[in-house]
Amino acid sequence: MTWDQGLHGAVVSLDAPAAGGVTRELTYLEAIRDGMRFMMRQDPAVVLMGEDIGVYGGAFKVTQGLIDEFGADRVIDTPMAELAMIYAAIGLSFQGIRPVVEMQFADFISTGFDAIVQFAATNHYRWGQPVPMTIRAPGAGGLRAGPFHSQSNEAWFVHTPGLKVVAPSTPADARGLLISAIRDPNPVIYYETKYLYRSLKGPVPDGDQAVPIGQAALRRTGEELALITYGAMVQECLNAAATLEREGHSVEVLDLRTLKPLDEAAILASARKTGKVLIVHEANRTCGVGSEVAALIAAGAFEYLDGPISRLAGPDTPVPYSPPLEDVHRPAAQAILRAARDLLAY
Amino acid sequence: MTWDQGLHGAVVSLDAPAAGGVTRELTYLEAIRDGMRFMMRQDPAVVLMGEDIGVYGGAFKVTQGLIDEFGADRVIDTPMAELAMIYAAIGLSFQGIRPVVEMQFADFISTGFDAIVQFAATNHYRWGQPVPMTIRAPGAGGLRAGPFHSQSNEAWFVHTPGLKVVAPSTPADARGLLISAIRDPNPVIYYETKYLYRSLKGPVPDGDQAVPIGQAALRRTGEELALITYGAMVQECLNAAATLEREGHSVEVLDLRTLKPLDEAAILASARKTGKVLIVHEANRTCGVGSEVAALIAAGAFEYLDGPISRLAGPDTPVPYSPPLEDVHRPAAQAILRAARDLLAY
Amino acid sequence: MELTDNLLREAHYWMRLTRALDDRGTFLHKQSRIIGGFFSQIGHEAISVAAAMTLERDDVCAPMHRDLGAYLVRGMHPRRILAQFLGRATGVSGGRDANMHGMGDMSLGIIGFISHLPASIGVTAGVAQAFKLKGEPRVALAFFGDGGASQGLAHETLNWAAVFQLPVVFICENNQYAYSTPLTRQMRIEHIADRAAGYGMPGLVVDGNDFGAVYQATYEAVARARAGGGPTLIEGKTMRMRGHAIHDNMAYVPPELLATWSARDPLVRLELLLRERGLLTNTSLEELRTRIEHELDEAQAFAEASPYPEGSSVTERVYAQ
Amino acid sequence: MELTDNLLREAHYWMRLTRALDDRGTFLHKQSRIIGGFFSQIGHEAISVAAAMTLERDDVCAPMHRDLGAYLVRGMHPRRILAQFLGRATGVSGGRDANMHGMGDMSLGIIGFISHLPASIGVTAGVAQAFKLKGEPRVALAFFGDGGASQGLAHETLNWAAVFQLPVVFICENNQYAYSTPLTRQMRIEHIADRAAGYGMPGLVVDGNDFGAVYQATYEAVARARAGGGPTLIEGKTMRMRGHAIHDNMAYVPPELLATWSARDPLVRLELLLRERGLLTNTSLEELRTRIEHELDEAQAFAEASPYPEGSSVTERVYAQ
Ligand SMILES: Cc1ncc(C[n+]2csc(CCOP(=O)(O)OP(=O)(O)O)c2C)c(N)n1
Ligand SMILES: Cc1ncc(C[n+]2csc(CCOP(=O)(O)OP(=O)(O)O)c2C)c(N)n1
Ligand SMILES: [Mg+2]
Ligand SMILES: [Mg+2]
Repeated sequence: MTWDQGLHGAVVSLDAPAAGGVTRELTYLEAIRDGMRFMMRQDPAVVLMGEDIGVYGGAFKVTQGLIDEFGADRVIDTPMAELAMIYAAIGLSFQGIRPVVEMQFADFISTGFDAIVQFAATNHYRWGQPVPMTIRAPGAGGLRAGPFHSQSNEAWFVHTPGLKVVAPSTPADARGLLISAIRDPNPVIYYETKYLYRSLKGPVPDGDQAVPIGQAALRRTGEELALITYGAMVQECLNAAATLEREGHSVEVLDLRTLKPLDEAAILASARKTGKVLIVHEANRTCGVGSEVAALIAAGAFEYLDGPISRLAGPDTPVPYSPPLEDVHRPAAQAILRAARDLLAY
Repeated sequence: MTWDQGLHGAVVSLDAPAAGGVTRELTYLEAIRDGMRFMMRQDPAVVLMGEDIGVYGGAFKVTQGLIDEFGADRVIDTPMAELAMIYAAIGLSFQGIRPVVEMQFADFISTGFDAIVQFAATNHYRWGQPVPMTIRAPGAGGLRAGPFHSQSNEAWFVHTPGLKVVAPSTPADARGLLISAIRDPNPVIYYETKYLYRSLKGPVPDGDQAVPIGQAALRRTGEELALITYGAMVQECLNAAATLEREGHSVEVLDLRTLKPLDEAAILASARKTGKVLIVHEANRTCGVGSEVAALIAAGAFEYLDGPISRLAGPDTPVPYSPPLEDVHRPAAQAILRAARDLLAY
Repeated sequence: MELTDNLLREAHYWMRLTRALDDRGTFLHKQSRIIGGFFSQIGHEAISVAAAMTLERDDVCAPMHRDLGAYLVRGMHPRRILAQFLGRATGVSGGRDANMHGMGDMSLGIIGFISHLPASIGVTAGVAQAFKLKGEPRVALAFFGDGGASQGLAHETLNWAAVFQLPVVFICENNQYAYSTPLTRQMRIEHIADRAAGYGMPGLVVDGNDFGAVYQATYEAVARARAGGGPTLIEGKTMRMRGHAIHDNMAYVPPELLATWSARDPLVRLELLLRERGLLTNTSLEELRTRIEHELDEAQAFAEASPYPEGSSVTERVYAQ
Repeated sequence: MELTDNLLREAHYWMRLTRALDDRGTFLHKQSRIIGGFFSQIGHEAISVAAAMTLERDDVCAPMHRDLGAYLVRGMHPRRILAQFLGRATGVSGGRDANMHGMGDMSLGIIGFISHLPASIGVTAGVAQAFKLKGEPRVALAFFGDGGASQGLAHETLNWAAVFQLPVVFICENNQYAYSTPLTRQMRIEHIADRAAGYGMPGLVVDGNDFGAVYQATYEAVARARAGGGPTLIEGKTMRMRGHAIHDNMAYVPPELLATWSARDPLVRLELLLRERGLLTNTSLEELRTRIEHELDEAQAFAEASPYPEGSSVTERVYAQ
């Protein structure tokens, strides 16, 4: 098994939504591709850029086939130069183009960092010129890909003013948030989770179904404890919540979906309702998104808390390669269960 | 008045320490220079690198005179290339050199970002080779220097595993933490506060007086409220605390000094003792160091809290230039007082 | 391509205006009315004005901190520039950005620059890429310095522009120094333009203090770019006649070097040419200077009468709606 | 500089060992014993082995993901390499880094690389700068690719090395592709080595599949660097004979191109030379291959018998003490 195929034994299928509408069953990866295709058909200004995304279809084949439909002027294979790429995307955006830039792995976003945090993020504030640009960052671990192909580095950008950051956890959100990201007049970093590419399948509504940036999704309601999370950890939290339910506990799972701006109202509502919160993410713990969520709750839901605000995150180390190391690094259902039980027993 | 001179009406002088020892009265800037000079005299392996640091003495004249004493081989003027500079420093460190790299402004550290977060930060974890390197980053605002010469971007590095980050607030700590940073076998980002360069004077012990990395300093003890802060905000917090004392309140001020690793014990002790915490920093609010401090307290001092954990931080915008804008952006004694009174009244 | 009388007269106005506005900034800074930094561009008048004058209205240009002339030629009013320097709400950035930074206005085809040099050449390449993708016969032009040339982005952008054959012209203003760093410590070559060969694009060296030389070289490069002939790198040799910014007394510059370049003042040289052609007399020069001073008095009055932005607006405009 | 019989025999051993170890990796990956990625270097044997062989024991080298030969020549035992591939505690990185990444060991003068190409050329320049500052007659050598050449860091580092006249040799392995990207989409020039002129350093092109050519060019560059003559850029033309990594079937490579380069196999060419000199027979080749397979069997047994790191050690070694 290699990175582009995934390492998953089984594919998880999400249930179809209760209410109707035309949906198709797509993998997370197909949903991203479908979102790009939808936007490219709808808006001729949408252009893809990246290393090996055209003829080759991308390191993970997310853009496969798009160059055949839209041509090399709209699916642009670039030199290996992330900094120039993101700067070029900014320039394109100044002329009405809507660039969608693929980082081959989220890990390489640091190579284009300056362009994002210094230019794109500040431009509208400084002279009022919007920078509508989407950067796709395939991130996170669990694939035995080592320290440079497993990073969850979203907090760098969540901290930086002027950016938006999204992190879909389902095929439907992957498509819907991508549509919103491409339409947004601001730079949006779109963290897609490689682990889910082929391991998660679910119903995806057809047509113009944008998922708004800034709204969390309550994946499961409960009374005793809220698990607040995003990305691949949503499935892990849902698994943990299901186990806890069998043990007689009522646990809710809030999927943040957008990391910047955070849906503070939804976070506080969950915290106030349950009184106990466990925040879960793969990203390194210190100053991660979880710290901000904890700080928001500690300020805004203080009176409702029945226990310490807990965090379960990747430890402050690079993501190691060897399976026994990575398995400890990446929070999974077992670790979530342990932390949740501690908190429930508090 | 220009950047290199500072914009300060008055110079604040710190009191001499109660207990003896040979001390001199130095500005914050002189203390940094003195720290470099001390280490360069003591250890021939210490080498300075940066743009305009030699003949010119640095944009703020921090390195002034050092090239005369130590020569151009140890005070190295470089081309304008932050990325190559930091990579070169890593290479130097592999051969026993202890490079101290000056970023002309902390804002330009993003240009060398890749070298820091990908290479320097991970190297020891990956193959056991230490990267003893200090990066001096003159940061923070209040000098009417605009969005690109006022940044407090320390959270990027506090989030990244493998780095250490310090942020001295007094001349004595400026010297003492620099000594520790240079001796540390790990990459240390040393955030120095331009605002304090010439506006803060204080006693600085002579000789080999390292301030250990990882220890916060309780600048003032109190019972009712803890202000937890760092950098230029320490003075602002002390001013606010003095005012509150005149109003009959007992407020303590904890100066973090080291931002990574945080002194969790000192933070929890302050929170447990006072039950009310206001965290103050100039850096942008979301996922800033304050969020981590809040999260630590919300988890580790939950039972002791008598009020919501409050944060006062730079809003999530670039640091604006125009005085009325910057004055609102930068938390100062008045804003601290307002937030502190709210919390005291809780 | 001929240097017509009209062209030279127009150039003269812009170059005089540029210098006068520069002097005005220095004056306002000395009076502590501009706080923070101020960058003088004295010495850069020919290169910035000439390069900008080769562009059409629809083209796009990315000036940096010593290209005051280019901003003016592109139509940015001194009022807005002085209000910017003074941090007023009516300034180009509404008080959000400092001194020459962020003075962008896409309606004038001007990209505002950030400190992180040479960022705007990357953005400019992207603008040119948009022109090419859309099949529009437009050109983008960007300035960068001898210091900026050492940055990785300079390399990535030049290569990018060459690979995609973009309609873009890069003007490297080699003014002998990057802050205090002389050329010899910045690079080990004589001509930055020689790097163009390493990207497969034309590179040429011009006398950056000779309006006509810069104009002609840029004019041809712009025409080639517009015709689909791809990018060009032009290096203009010039001299930064003041310190890096106003606080810098540039003690590190040998006086002889300054003297040499003083004798090559771009404005004096253009005026000599104008006089030779009979287009300038002492009287007409005096008239022009007076007219410009009036314009700047008016602009300054406007700027000083303008309000500061409201402190409470600090969080506005972070995001486009 | 003469290619002695001994030198060629030694080279032959290393190149055979390199290829055999590469094959072994592919085999282990196919068997799902190596999980995650695997990079084959087939085609790079001459360039990596020759360049590394020009160095002295005290010199330092920064190989990248297709320089297996250089690791071996520098003295990294196949045991440690196979244990690294298998994620074992005895692997070079103790299971922390993946496949070829992070295979550094300064006691062998090897810098471990990170994914972010061409990072290690920057580090290598710093190592060379240390040699120069300390007055040690040592040389540092770094590899990078045709893709890596497009990165800003390549430019900053080459310029840096030239400005400081560092004792460093840069070997650009131009293997026609960066992942799926052919040279024509990466750059608009024929020879990457031509960029050296833009930094004021010698640049030369060699046949990267000819052991002798690479060895001689590098030998001279290393000698010049050691003597204080500064850096050199050497471009070796070669071909990546497998996919970017093991999952890549490289459908995008024209079969004729592969066929052309197949006929230039560096190992076959060296063996032809050895046979011409009477240094190799079918029997001695068979003996060598058997010996190497035994070595690798032993190394593989060691690696497979090695324990995985303890999960609980995950937070260890973040900081040096
Ligand atoms: C990436 C980066 N590093 C450092 C600086 C600080 N700095 C501002 S201008 C300057 C010198 C620029 O020199 P050059 O590019 O030649 O332009 P000039 O000022 O001479 O016109 C420096 C070092 C910067 N702006 N950007
Ligand atoms: C900065 C950066 N961007 C993207 C990648 C992803 N990536 C890994 S190898 C590679 C191609 C490298 O090509 P080249 O430098 O020619 O080396 P080769 O693999 O051909 O030996 C790419 C794009 C990377 N490693 N580093
Ligand atoms: Mg210059
Ligand atoms: Mg290649």
